Amino acid sequence: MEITTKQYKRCDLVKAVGRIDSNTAPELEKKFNEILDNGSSGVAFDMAEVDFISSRGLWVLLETQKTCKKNKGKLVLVNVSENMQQALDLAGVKHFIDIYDDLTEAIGSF
Amino acid sequence: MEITTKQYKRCDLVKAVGRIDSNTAPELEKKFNEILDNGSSGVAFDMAEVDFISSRGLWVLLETQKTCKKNKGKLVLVNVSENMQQALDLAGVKHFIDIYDDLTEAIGSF
Amino acid sequence: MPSKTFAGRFTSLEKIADFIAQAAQKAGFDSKSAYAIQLAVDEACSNIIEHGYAERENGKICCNYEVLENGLKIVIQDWGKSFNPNEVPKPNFEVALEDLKPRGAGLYFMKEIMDEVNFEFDNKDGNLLTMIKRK
Amino acid sequence: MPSKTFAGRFTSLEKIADFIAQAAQKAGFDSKSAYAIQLAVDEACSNIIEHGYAERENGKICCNYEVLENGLKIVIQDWGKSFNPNEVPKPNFEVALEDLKPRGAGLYFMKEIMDEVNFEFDNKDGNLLTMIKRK
Ligand SMILES: Nc1ncnc2c1ncn2[C@@H]1O[C@H](COP(=O)(O)OP(=O)(O)O)[C@@H](O)[C@H]1O
Ligand SMILES: Nc1ncnc2c1ncn2[C@@H]1O[C@H](COP(=O)(O)OP(=O)(O)O)[C@@H](O)[C@H]1O
Repeated sequence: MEITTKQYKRCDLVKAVGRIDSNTAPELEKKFNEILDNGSSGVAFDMAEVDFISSRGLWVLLETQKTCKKNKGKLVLVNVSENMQQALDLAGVKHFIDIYDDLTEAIGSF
Repeated sequence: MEITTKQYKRCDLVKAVGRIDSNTAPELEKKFNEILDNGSSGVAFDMAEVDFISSRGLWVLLETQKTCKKNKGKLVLVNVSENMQQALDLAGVKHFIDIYDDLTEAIGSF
Repeated sequence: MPSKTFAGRFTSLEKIADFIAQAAQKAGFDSKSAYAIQLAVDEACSNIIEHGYAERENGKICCNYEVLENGLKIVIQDWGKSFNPNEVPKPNFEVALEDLKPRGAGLYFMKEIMDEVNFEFDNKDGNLLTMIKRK
Repeated sequence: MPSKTFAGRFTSLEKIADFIAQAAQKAGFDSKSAYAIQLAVDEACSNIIEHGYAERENGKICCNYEVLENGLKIVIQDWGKSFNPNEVPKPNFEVALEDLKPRGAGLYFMKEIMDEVNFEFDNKDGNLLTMIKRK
């Protein structure tokens, strides 16, 4: 998995490429924690090039959201493909994390 | 000229299609003023489909920026083609208004 | 029955997914179902590595599949710790965010996705997890 | 000399631009220069309509052009008020935003874009503005 980040005025954009499974989820978790430790509490996660996410990956998203909310911010998801959506639906992720179709909408929501 | 608008959390996006000349600039001016009268002071102007702008149009942008700044906000431009850039350069617009290449960057700057 | 053996490590999960993707394709599943099947198998194998082998480095996971007339049967074999799947509670996602417990979705995903999920432990062939997805 | 007459109204500006775009293309200008020429002519005609005819509805603007060996000559004819272009101060863009005066860029743009800009007033053919753009 490759992870890139970009800072906007009110949020950090994180983009991952590849699989988020038990092998790679810790990397993603580390990246989110770095961002949150730096004082940000607004994170947009671009899933356009994520091609797999397991429950281990979903927990990383949900735990990240917990911390963001605690700090009066939020995590949002963007570019969630139909396959990823299936996994997200199994855990009812949409009840906890807003999902945007469009990057500009996601960034513009902060 | 057609004008569409869209609200993001921290700014309004205005998109114009067509020519901004002495004939049409007043419409654009009216739209900007409406937005500013509604209490917004953050405006992104998407010029991707503007195919002409005269000095009359540039003054609308500069006057809009004056009001935005007075209200602690800003106007930014996005998707300025090479032709539009020529006109902007003649009046040194870049000294007064930030120009972004990418809509997400523009929205993310508010 | 096509079969392939993998090292019981998290780095094998991607290779296992590729093997299962082939199986799902041979069985004629569409891309969405094929994805779901990979997810179920990933959860199963993640559990074997994490819990069954407790992340010891020398376990093996053997994946077998059989294309059925109307679906796909997958058998996953390991030689790690056994457990009682009936004692695993269903995760509750209908709680407030702060009350979510970050664990316990794997088995649930497997059961939601597959039409049959059956564990047999400690027989002479190790632990066998048989999952069937029908079309 | 190709020539076309337009009503002296702001709604003519787009049609004038189309006519000038053709001229620039015939003269072999690239798209960027063609755009600049249209801008200069738009500024000239906007001024005629706004100041020369003071937005009266019955003025005419006649646009003529000649493809030169190394460029394009445009002559714009009107029968409105005359003015002294030498008395128009150069606009100052090197000020703070709040000190910018929202007027007085048209003539400056014309001169910046075109290689020659020449006004003749009140001769028997009305006012003539001759502009030349060389390659
Ligand atoms: N292959 C296995 N070997 C041993 N224990 C397992 C195995 N699979 C699951 N378990 C037990 O069942 C529990 C629930 O598993 P699961 O639903 O996948 O959630 P998680 O792995 O996130 O805890 C695990 O915490 C573990 O105690
Ligand atoms: N065709 C014209 N007829 C009469 N007055 C003109 C004409 N063109 C320009 N002017 C005068 O010159 C001034 C400067 O013109 P210009 O540089 O185009 O700026 P603007 O039109 O924005 O004021 C005008 O305000 C007007 O007084």
